[in-house]
Amino acid sequence: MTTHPDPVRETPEVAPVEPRAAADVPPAAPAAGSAPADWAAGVDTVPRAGGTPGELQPYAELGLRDDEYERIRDILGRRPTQAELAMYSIMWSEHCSYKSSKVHLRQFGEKAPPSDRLLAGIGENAGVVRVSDELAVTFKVESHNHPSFVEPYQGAATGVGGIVRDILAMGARPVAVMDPLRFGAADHPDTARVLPGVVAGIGGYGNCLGLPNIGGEVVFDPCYQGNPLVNALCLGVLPVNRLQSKAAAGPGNIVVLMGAKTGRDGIGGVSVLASATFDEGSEERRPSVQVGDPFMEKLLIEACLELYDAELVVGIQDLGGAGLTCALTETAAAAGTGMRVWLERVPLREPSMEPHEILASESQERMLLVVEPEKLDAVLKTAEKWGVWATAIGEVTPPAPDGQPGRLVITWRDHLVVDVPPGSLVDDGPVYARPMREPADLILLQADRAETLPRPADPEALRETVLRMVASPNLADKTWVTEQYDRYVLGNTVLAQPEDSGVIRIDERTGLGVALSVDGNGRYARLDPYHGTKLALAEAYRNVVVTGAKPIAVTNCLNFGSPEDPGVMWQFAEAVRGLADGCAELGIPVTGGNVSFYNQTGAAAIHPTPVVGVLGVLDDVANRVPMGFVPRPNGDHDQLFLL
Amino acid sequence: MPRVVVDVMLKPEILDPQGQAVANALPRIGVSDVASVRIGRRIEIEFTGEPDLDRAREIADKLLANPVIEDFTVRLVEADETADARS
Amino acid sequence: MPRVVVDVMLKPEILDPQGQAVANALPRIGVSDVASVRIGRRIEIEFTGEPDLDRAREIADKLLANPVIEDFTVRLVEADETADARS
Amino acid sequence: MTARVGVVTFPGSLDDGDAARAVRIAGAEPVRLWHGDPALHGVDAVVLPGGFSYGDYLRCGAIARFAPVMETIVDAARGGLPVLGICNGFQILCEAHLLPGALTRNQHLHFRNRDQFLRIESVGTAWTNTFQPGQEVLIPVKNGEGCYVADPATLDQLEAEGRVVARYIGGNPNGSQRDIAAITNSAGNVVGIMPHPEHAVEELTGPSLDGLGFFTSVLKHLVGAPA
Ligand SMILES: Nc1ncnc2c1ncn2[C@@H]1O[C@H](COP(=O)(O)OP(=O)(O)O)[C@@H](O)[C@H]1O
Repeated sequence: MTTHPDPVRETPEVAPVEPRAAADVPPAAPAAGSAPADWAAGVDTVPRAGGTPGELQPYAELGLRDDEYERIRDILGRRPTQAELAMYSIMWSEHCSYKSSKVHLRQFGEKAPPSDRLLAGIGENAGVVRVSDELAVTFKVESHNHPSFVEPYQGAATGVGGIVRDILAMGARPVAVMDPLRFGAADHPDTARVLPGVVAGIGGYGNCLGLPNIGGEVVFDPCYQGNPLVNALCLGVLPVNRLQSKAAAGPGNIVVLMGAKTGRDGIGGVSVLASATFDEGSEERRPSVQVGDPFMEKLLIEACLELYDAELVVGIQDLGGAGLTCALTETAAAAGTGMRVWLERVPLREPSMEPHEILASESQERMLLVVEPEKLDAVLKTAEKWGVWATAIGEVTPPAPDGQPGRLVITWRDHLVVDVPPGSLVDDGPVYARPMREPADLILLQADRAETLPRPADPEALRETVLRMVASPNLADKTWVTEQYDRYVLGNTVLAQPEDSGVIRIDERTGLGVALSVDGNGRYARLDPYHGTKLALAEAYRNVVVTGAKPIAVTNCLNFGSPEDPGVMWQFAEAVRGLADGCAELGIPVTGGNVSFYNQTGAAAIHPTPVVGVLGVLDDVANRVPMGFVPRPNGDHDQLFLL
Repeated sequence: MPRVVVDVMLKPEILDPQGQAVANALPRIGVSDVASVRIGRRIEIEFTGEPDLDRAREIADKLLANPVIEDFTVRLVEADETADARS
Repeated sequence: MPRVVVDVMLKPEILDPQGQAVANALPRIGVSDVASVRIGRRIEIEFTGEPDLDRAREIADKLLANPVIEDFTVRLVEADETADARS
Repeated sequence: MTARVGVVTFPGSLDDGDAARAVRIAGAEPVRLWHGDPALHGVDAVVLPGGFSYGDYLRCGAIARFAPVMETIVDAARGGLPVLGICNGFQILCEAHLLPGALTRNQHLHFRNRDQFLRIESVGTAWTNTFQPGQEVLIPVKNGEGCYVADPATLDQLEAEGRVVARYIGGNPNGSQRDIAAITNSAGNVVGIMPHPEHAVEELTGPSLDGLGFFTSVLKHLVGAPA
């Protein structure tokens, strides 16, 4: 692992286009000529796309609707190239564009109480709240449900890796993780495959990164049999003035890709875009499973923190679900700038990768940096010190002279393969107000009240009931899981399992700390998504309060079935309304979160499962209140109250 | 008695952090002419009776390899051959 | 280009809990004629030039195997041979 | 003059900050050492902390052993420098042949983190001289490959020479032979321990303060040692 000594200006063999060209005459045409109608070295170029408007493109297979595809053609004034089509299909997917949830999630902002603590809110990689004059914390929970069903170990491991990079991108040092989990029936054979793999994956990655696991949930319910929920939360701490931005500001600044090499991880989705020259048997070469390398991530964390402290980066963004596509477009769109990228400079694990594959790859453990040219050497040196790759792959270009945002121009071996307005991928995606209808069975479900259940009538029946409850997997001891997680590392864990909240000391001098709890109850939410979500919030809030902390911020992961099902959409809308109302009543803001739709096997969706995380502050963790009774000196006794 | 050896390797396109870590360590012990290192598992199965390749393939498929990310091969090896070759 | 394969196995007298776990799981998938399972590592080394067995042996000795608990063997394998045999 | 205790950071070290904190709480000055720098910067003792050096992908400690700083440490340890290897550090000391035997995969195949009782068996080392013989201490254990193995002759020799420093009591968390949790070299200056004394030095964050004894021991040792 060495640093790639390849600053943008010194790659003679590719003779790149003058970077300015992109801005002066958008859309830029590359110097290199490509015969319009021919495949240029196996790739679909912008000139070629201009010359072959009628060429059929597999947009439907990529999940784009007819009208969405038409919009892309409108935006570009031509058909998209293969690489562009891949980019739009990813960025306009439900996962990246929040196209079904956006109209509802607005409430979090609209109903939020004013907060002078909020340094970064929804829309950033993670929300950041100030906890003292000098320090801020950032936290967020995210799902990695489907990958964890396909390959439990790697799916869960890369779920942890992903959320950790989100936190890192804000300028924070990650300091703890939590993992709310949902599995199918405890005695189902597939649970025996999924659960141990997920737990080992979360432990394997988190332990290897040196992040204490300070809490989570393990819930069993048959509704999760084909759709286990693997949510991961990460907490980070930063000095207030180290907050990082994702904006690719400053034309002339260098775009650097740092971390692991890029391989064909997670590109299953765009594999229909095989080029004309692509050979037989290509399917096998397109794994959609991402494999994590926590060791690389640990090095990446240390390298990034060193870069922040030396003030060597202007902007930074993690590479997550949509890989380079998302990172390039979001950083440029956030600044209104353009970007010029030489794609062949991306270090590849497999040399045969094509432009659309490089852009779509979800290879783990990568970050995108924006660096002033005179600081590039120092950045590369830091990367080298920590043994991670860092490669200059492009340059920030100015907005258009008329003030319009710049364009993202990408070449691959001299061929112009992408020329798009970055904002069109990030902000101008489709937004749907999907039909909603209360599920028809809800009235029946609600009518079937607990009062109708048989009650234990005698001591023997009561004993039976108690034993059955004690033995039920949802109430049983979770040590088998929590023992596989390191809760001591970093030496700041004040409370972890079996406590109601995790408590982490974040300042050794003052004792300042935070408490965190994540909770959710899919059964309550199924019966009444509005109140079920409020209850999840209330539970997490209570769990934080009982440690002695003052709750100040909320994160959430909304796990639902298909948004195309009006019943699910109704559940979702109700849940969001419940959370927004609950937060307004409690006076704390939602600072971030994640939506996971399509947790569905055939027509059967999981219970709506909003998972809510609440973060509170303790001015001195020495005053935390643990769950158990603490023996008092000189025989004093605690007094018990039931509120 | 011959035994069955199952070799399980990550599919070529899957990231192999183990192999990479070893490859990166080689220069430190003075080795610079290695292009790549891949690390997998070698599983030796001894049967109570005749070694059974089909049976071994079934075990590999169900239990030893993770078909999502790994490939495997199954072959017969003379017991003494392996032992002798050990250095 | 042929590559070098280093097989690293726990010494016979060292307990192999992984192998044991697999052996114990076999009856559950209907296999009852396996006497023992041992799990080790298979390391494939590709050299930039000609494969070098002595060099590989040196790497194995220094880095890949721990002589306190492990034995290793080093051998040359044709690249395509391995690939073909993959099921 | 306060003693200076070096704490090595390898790529992938995780408990280096904790070890430095423990050194500080014990009253010494922690000095951070870097794997790529062979210089020991005049430290009086060295801690190899826990973690996953180089990812520990091949065998725990196998790669860290070749770090430039280790060459110096191996020589200095042979010359009497007190060295404590915790968890991954223990694995590195075995790989570097400063300690006999090896640490293998936990017998139950899982990573296990729990509060563990140990019995201090030898107080004659640089790192355990403030304990009482037979003292029982409570210290977190957390490892995936902490099962200590050695051939019977080596184990017998360790027992005979009083070089088993600590044993697991109240349950063996990883299947270590003869419940061994910590051992020392024949000079008593190099100790490898699987559980984490650096996680038991503060009331707020540890299950006990028992870990502190390891760090105060080395200070006592240094005071008594000829300069
Ligand atoms: N997946 C998990 N990861 C980490 N900690 C967990 C996990 N599941 C449960 N825990 C922790 O174990 C303890 C007990 O959990 P649980 O039995 O669900 O308690 P409660 O019902 O009070 O939430 C809590 O401290 C909880 O945070």
